Amino acid sequence: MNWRAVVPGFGFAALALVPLAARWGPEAYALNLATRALIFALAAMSLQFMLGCGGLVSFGQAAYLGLGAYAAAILARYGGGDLLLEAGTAIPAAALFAVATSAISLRAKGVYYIMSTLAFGQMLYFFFVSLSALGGDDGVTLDARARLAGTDWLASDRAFYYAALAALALGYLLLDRIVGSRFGRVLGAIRQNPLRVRALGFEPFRYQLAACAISAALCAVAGVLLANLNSFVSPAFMTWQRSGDLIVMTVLGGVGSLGGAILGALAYLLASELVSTYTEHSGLWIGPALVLVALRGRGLAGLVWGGR
Amino acid sequence: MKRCLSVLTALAALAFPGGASAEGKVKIGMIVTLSGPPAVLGGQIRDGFALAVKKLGGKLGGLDADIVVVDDQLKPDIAVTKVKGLLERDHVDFVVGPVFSNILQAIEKPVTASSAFLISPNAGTSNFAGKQCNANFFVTSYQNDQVHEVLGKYAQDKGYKSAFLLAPNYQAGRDALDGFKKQFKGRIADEVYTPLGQLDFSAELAKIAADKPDAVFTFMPGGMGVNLVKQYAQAGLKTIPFLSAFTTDESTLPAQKDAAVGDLGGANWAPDMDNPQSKAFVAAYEAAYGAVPATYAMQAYDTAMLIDSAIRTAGGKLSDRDALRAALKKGDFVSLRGGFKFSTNHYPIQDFYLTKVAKRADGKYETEIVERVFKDYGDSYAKDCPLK
Amino acid sequence: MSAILRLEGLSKRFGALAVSQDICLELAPGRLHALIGPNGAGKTSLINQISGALAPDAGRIFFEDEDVTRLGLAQRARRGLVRSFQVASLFDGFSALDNVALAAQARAGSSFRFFARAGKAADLNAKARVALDRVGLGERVGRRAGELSHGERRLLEIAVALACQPRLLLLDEPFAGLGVEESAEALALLQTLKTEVTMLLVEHDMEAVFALADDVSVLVGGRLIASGAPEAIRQSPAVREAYLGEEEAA
Amino acid sequence: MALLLVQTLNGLQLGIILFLISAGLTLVFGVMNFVNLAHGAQYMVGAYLAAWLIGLTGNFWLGLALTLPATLAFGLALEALIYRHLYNRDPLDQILATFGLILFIDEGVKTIWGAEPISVDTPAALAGGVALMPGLLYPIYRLALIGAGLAVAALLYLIVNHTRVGMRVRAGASNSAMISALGIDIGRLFLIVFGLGATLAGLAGALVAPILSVEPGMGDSVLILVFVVIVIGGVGSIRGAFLGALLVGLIDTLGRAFGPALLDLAMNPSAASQTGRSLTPMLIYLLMAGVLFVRPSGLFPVKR
Repeated sequence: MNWRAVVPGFGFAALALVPLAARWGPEAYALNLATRALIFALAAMSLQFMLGCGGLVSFGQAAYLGLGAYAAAILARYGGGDLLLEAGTAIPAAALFAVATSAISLRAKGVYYIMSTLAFGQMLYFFFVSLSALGGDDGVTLDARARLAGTDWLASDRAFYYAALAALALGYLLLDRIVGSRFGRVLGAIRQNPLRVRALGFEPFRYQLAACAISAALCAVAGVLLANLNSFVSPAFMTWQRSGDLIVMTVLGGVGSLGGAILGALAYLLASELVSTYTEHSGLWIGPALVLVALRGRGLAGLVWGGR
Repeated sequence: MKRCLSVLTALAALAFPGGASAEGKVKIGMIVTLSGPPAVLGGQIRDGFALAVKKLGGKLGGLDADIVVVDDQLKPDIAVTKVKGLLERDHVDFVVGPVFSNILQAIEKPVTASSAFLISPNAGTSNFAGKQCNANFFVTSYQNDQVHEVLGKYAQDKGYKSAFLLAPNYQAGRDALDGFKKQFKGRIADEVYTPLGQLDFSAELAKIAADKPDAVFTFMPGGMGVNLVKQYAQAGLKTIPFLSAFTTDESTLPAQKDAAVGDLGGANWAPDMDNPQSKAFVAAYEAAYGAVPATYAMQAYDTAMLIDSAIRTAGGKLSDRDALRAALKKGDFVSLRGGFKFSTNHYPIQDFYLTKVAKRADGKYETEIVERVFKDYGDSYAKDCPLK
Repeated sequence: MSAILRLEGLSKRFGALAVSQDICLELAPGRLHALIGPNGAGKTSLINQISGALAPDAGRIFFEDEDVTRLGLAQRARRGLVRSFQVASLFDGFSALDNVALAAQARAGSSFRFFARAGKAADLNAKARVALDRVGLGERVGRRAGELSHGERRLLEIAVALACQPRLLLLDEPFAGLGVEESAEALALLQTLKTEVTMLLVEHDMEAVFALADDVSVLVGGRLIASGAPEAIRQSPAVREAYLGEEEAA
Repeated sequence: MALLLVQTLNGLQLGIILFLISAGLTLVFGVMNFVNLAHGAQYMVGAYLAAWLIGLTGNFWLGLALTLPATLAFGLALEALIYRHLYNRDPLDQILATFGLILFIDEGVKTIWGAEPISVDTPAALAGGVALMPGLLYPIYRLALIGAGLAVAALLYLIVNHTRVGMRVRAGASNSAMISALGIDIGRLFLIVFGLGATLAGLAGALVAPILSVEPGMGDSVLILVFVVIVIGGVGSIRGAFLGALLVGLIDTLGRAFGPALLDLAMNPSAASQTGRSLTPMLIYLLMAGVLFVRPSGLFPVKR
């Protein structure tokens, strides 16, 4: 065993202890905050897979978050409110949307790619804003949290925290395996030198398309969890600023490192919450902090692990 | 990772300062929007409430008032976390807020399921007025449709043959036009929905000029309203009566100025309301914050007065929730708008007025009452509410 | 036997600059064909067109009697038309072994595998080691490509190309920037390789070219001015004037 | 017919505003390869400075004249403090830094000028309007705005195509490696391009102040539209930004004005109004996706 395997193990073990620590504090608040942080960590990690491992800067990641959330809301409304069913619906829906839109986006390179993902994200946002059947801009309230395989375990905030943690850990293991697989090796090679990859006989398009689908699927799971955490879904989940937030979390943590994305999401959300507890002008503090991290480069992972 | 763990622990310790509420103290958690363009509305609510508490000597119902203000950033999921923080960390007895209805949808359940009361000084959606009404949820503003109904009624009474409707394409916009159409039976010249956040209305203005309606009705809050009103005046369309809700009020008038003068609106109050408590409030607010208060500030002020009266009636015992609820429901306080009482669904029954924008002698702008359109008007959803 | 590669009237312009003008060329299988010419003669542009990185304006390219003119870089590579790059263009973040194993993976056609650790794929690693041993980098397998010396990177480039199991190998200046000793090693390597695979060698180093090549073609100003056995080319007055003469004079 | 004329004029005018903001950003993108999300915030700062300076001097023209150097100074300060250190870095670091800047600047203007929207009066010389169709006055200020935008476009065209600096800028946009090969001082060129971009954004902010409300966050929504314009036009191309901006302005305006009526002809009214409502805000994004599908580098790419 090497330290690269040990560190994430300790990290997840520490996260598993949070609910125990929360019992001494304002439990529901702490759990809500921590669960939200885990969910965004999952979303940021899904973006990291595309952006850090595949070199695809998606500015529309929040669209998948929203798709997952609306899948949960729609199923909950028609009585299919089981977490497994919701995830089982959200995953193919998001993957399909990702494949359809990325097939167009991937034709464009660099800034053009970034902007076309943004355009598709905005389209979906406006679609849900104008969809009166689901409350439009006001969003839609879920009557109850989803069941899990027929049981109502998830009704407890603590159990829901562990469900989110399990999703995050599974997502981490899955992506870690994919990054190290033959597929991941091609993807990493495309990020470094696409021309060379083609000269070896690979078509980058197919690999990048698959990466988009995987990333979207995982992000949609985060969306399902977010919908159930708040029992509420609205288009505000999928604004372009949200996509920007996710990029910030990912870059903050350190580009290319899955663990870094988790760290970045936790740090960004907790710091925002903390600062806004003390001042109404949180932008005056968070903004310069982000600038400083950017000027230093390599994100927080760079500070903690000392490089990529 | 070890280092980041210690960072997390430190963060956790900082984020949970908490502590139970002390005896003889009442804790109020206020959740309003304080970032982005709508921050001005949240600011009015915060200031209006603070003004009332100051007038009461820093006390509510004789108890020392401790007020925690948080910003929902207009993001529903963030609002839920913030509200949980108010409830669990700060142990507030009342949650006052929010400004916007989508935030209300997100926080209603967590607050009403807790031991605190939720009092909305602005957002009042139809679902919580009807079937989903809740014993622990009160609204001190109005049911959202009512303001639009005022203008629909006015247009109908005035005998306008046709109206051109304009609203942003989101839920509140669609509700607004429905509210207007509930009372107005004339011809709808056109019904136009613009994308949320649209800045330039010249395309719509040209359409209005081409349609030549008897009146224009619009709901265009915030910066959109500022732009629309200025552009409407610049396009020389002011010969067509301009009826609007949340488009010209004291939060937007400093930017709209002369362009808005003469525009008609519907409201439950205006700064020139002729009663002593209202006059004193407007004077104090202007002295303290240098701006003319809008209904947001008025409703927040009334909210503080409502809480004050309820604690007093319940004998200062915050733990007796049933007594407190009954006292709240009585609404036994002197409202700035004169008469005020709650309907069975905990939404107010009150008068509504047609207002008109005017320039005051001191050069500032405000809305002024033209005539009363509805008297003791309750909303139509109350009959669906199971509360008695 | 018919030609392994046939170019018919290949032309390419960049604005006012004609980099290829009506180029016709046939490469016989089993031989090493060298392409020489002064700087800016259009050698790399021609390699780019043959490999598929650049689309010609006119003309056709046949590879093993198949018209590949419209095929992309990747499709040609999968058919065995493999190239190396002039500026060593490796995956610097990967180890030497991974660089070559990726090429073997491309050949094995098994890249939509998501779970098994690629680094532990014995078959790919074995193939990669063979190729690395072949170019003399057996000691360097674990090093990151970015940490290798310039000469080692050129050799790794060849190893990567070999792992693609080429039927025709396009080598773009493999001797560029090498020291005397390294050049000698590379020369020896190509001497043994030419018995196994057909090669088109673009090179500046005349000593290497005349030591290795079975046939030589000369490109000047985007035009093929001569093609033939090395001795004939060396003697050709036209070539001497256009190209060799300049160098000898210098 | 008069309606069509007026709506076309409206589209043109929206396009001109978008062009003024896009022109600077497309150069910053193209020449410096710099992803500057804070460009919208600089436009907002221009509007705020204009509102403040016009109020201070009591004269529109004087205020406008002072706004330009002020926004230039603001832009150069940002360049020296932050951007300069990020030029050769991962675009993601640039995104992170400029995203942080948006947060800071939005909050900053709110702290200084308050959250209330503020407005600027139309200068007296350009007040009033002309009746282009019955019942509708077309404000003279808007006509002047179109004129000013066209003048700026012409000026930029002259600078970029007929001066030494312009030649270098074009060289930089098509191939940044080439400028250093030509021995041009890159630091200075970047400073010029960036200063030009900042001034243009500030000018746009100042010019729209009399017709749009000046409020915190006003740059954010515009930023997205500007991205669309740049991507449609082709990164680094002034001509592309100009034509892209007019295209977006016209399609958006005409789509809003006549789209629902066209849909009415095609399907039953209630379905049409539903579809129209969902479709109109998506129109320009559909346009952009369509352009990218056919021309992945925009309509007028700079040759690379």
